[in-house]
Amino acid sequence: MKEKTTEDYIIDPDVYICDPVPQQTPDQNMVYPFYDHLRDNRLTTTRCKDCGHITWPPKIVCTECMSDQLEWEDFPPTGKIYAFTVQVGGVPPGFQAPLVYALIDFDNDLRIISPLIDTDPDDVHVGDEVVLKVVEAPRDRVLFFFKLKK
Amino acid sequence: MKEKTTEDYIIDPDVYICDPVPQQTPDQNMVYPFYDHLRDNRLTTTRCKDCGHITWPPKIVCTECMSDQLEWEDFPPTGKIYAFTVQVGGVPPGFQAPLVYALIDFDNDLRIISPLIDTDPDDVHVGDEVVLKVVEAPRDRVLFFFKLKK
Amino acid sequence: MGQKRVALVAAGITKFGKRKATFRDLIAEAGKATFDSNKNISPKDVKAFIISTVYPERSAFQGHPAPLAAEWCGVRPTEFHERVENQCGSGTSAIRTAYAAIMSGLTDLVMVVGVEKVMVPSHKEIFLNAMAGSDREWESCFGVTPPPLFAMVAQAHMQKFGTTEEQLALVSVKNHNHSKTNPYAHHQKGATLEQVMTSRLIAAPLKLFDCSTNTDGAAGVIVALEERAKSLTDKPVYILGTAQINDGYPWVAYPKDWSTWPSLRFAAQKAYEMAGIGPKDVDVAEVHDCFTISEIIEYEELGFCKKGEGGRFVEDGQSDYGGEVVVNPSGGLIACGHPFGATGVRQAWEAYIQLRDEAGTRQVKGAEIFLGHNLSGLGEHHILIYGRS
Amino acid sequence: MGQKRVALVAAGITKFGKRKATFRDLIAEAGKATFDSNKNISPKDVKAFIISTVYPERSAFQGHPAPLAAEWCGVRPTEFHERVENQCGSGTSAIRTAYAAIMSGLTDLVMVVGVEKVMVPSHKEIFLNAMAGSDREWESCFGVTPPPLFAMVAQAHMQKFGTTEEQLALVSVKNHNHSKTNPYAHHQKGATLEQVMTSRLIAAPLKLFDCSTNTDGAAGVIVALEERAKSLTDKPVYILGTAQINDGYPWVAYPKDWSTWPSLRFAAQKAYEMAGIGPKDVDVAEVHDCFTISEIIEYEELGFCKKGEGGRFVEDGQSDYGGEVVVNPSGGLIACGHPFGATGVRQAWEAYIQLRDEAGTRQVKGAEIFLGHNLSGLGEHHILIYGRS
Ligand SMILES: [Zn+2]
Ligand SMILES: [Zn+2]
Repeated sequence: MKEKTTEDYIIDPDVYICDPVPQQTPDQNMVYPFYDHLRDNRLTTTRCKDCGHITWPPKIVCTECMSDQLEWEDFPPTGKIYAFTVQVGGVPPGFQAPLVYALIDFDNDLRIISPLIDTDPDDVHVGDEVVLKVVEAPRDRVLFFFKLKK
Repeated sequence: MKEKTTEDYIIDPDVYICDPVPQQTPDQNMVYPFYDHLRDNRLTTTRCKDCGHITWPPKIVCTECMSDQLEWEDFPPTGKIYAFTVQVGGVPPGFQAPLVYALIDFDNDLRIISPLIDTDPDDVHVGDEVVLKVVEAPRDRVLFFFKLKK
Repeated sequence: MGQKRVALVAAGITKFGKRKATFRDLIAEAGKATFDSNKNISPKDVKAFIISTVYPERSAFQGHPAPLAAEWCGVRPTEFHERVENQCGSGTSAIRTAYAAIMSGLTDLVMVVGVEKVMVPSHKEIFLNAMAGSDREWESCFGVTPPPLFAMVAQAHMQKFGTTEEQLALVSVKNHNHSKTNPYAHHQKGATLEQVMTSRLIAAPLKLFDCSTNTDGAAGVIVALEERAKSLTDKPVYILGTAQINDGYPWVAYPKDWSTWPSLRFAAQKAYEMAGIGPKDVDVAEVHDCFTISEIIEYEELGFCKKGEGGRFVEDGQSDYGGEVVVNPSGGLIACGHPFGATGVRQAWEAYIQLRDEAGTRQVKGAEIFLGHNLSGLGEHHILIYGRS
Repeated sequence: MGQKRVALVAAGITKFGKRKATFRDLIAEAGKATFDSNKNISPKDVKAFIISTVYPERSAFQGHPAPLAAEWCGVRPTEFHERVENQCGSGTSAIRTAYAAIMSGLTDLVMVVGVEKVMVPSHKEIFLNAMAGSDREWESCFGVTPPPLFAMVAQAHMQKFGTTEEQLALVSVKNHNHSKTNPYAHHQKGATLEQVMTSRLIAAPLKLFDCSTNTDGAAGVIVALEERAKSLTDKPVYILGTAQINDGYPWVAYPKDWSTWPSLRFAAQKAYEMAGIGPKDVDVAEVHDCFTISEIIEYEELGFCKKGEGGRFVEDGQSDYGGEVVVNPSGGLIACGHPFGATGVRQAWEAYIQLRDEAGTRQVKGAEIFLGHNLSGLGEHHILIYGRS
């Protein structure tokens, strides 16, 4: 599967209503540190300083105790594939089949869904370990993909 | 006020979500005859053959008796301005201030709101008579504007 | 005075398909069909109106649909009106809201219209609009839409319970064959097992015929307080029970084992209790077969069969005429198509005709209890149970 | 057992303004503020959840907001959840729906969050999105948005009743001055008559300061059945009456004389009757001042003054502290800004703090009765009346 270019993941970066990639800067998003970390190749989320609750995705208020005293925490470096599928039909505009989507479980008890990139669909198995692969998106943005751990 | 070009009334004619001009063809709209009539410089709406009820805008089902036996009827050739305003600020994208909007009353007891075109705002008064002025829109579409009757 | 009750007193539907019609044309058509179904009610009798619709803001560049829809149906509401939305479960949510509005005393009769204009001329935009339905910031931005998600559900169920691709396909075969007698369905040609099994792969194990179809459509019902209902028809269709749940958002926040849907089990239990019945009492059901695997898991969680035996249930014909319960006699989402805001209302329309013996050749003989189910996610479920009395 | 009653038991709000926050950030902030307002309620106690929001599908590319919002507020609903929308009247509609859900017995406690992300980075798109709010096919396609429509309302009122531009301006002066004590308002600097009168012309006679402001914001309330409410706070704020109406769509289908709004008069009468009060009993009101002329006509149709005397009513200070009724102590839509889905819930938040004597320097002393009003068109009105007991 060929690597996606940034343009593959965007419809029209100048029309917000057609642009599914999130805004990632402090002037538009209170969880912007997530994206700053991502630019440093760190996958992070928020943990509550008051009750210890951790969630994915990151938040500005703890969904367990409503505290806004949250801190950023790194994910374990590798995750494990719980399930995956290769989408070959009906892919949205800006995307190219085949797309390998995986449910990735981490030791911190969190699960992420994301496409695997730089990955031959035939090489993927349930239980395989995967690592983060940061991909650039239009207007200086980034997205968190994964790839098989070599 | 300079006459609008078609481009003034459209954001992006290739993205439906950004295009406020209605679809006007039989493959997309059951009141398409309205637009066919408009192309012939006729302003029309629907009247119920069963109960005689007439509405603006045109419909495919009578809102009085739920009959779908409707017929097309022409508006009287002139309407009268009930009220108008000149919008100079906060105009939507694709539009240029000043915009003269008028509530136009017709003898058939119907009221239409539309911009006046080819019209100096200073020449407009409540009670003035106006006539239809068909304006072309992108992708072979038309819109019903009005202008002062000379 | 006994317990207040609420019943359907009218129901109508439009043809589902790639319609040559606008958003509001569909509404008007459903409105007419609804009033045509009961000549004792005219638009002027209706003082409360709910529209169920998901994204007209995108597909029709049209917000604020409630007063538009009311007006196009000839209704000027003076007691209650609004738009209710819950993605794929919007229709059932809207009817629940009508139930609440009536039981609360704010009104005694509500018209509910469900509608979706999905088939915009640009194929690209149909898919783009679909992306708004999941979590845009954390999931949709990667192009995640339901097909790959339910493909992983299917894999989990196949792995854990031995469900086969043929069993999935048999759901589609059954529903496509049902729709041959439903003139309003998007697909009416039926389908063979071979056709389903050899249809184009979407995301393994799901093929094109395992998936519901994008379509345009609308449906309407009128709901009334029992006393009023009885004055309007001699065969009201009563709402006996209802339940609703959401167990986590986004997709990855659901419980980790995607082969079981405990939240649906919980909601079904609640709805049965409220109705004073059990799953064996259900004669006919319209359940949310957005994908074939969904219907199989729904058999199990709704209690029509044991957990893990959903595949065998359809294989044995237990969800077809002559079986334990007739599921999706209309053809379901797979054959009718799935105009999001309309689907739950279409299910109520099927309840109305089935429990009044007006379903023609697809009538489930002697049906007394009907169950309608929508989902808007693995853990988000909406249930209504209807009864003849 | 007496008549069941429903009351507010918590209320919170975010700062309104051009917020450096996403749609969901605003929801989380309002959720926290709501739970912070009553420590007897935690997210786990909440089993029913309604979100009021108008167009996240456009401004945030985010549909299906109900489960998202519930989750971001820590709530996993098992009894009732949905999104309610009625354009500018969405917030009041959502609280009415919560009232109905509780009175119906489906639940006994509902969290309602109202939110709108309006200020997308592209100015062009803010206006483009606004066009979805009117009839796209017959009115918005010409760029028709509320300012020119309400300009014509103002002209009609000025012509018929002699209302002056200064009287319009005085509504803005009052509301801007009120908001100086509301730290959550978009504008908090106050305004002089000269500032209002010399502000930039939008559509004659309306100037920039006659118009409400585009803004981001969210607000939340929790509504409960009386028995439960009393166990959660010693000062519940009761819903005494409510009404809703829509008299025609689109704009030109309203009655021809735009200077009078008979549908608002009708709805107000109904709400007063249900509450067992009259207009003179209202101590404090938050009404829909989308434009200054709206507030003046609302004085009249709500019965605070005689028809045609709204201009004089504000001129005489009768809608300010010390007058007949304090209108828009929060600053109203004009000074708070108008994040569509949030506005009606913000009004309920003001009811909550005013009727509990928690409004600080803008407290209306001894206020017993609060009226909240939204409009979503000249003939579309939504009313809630709250009382201290
Ligand atoms: Zn916490
Ligand atoms: Zn008729």
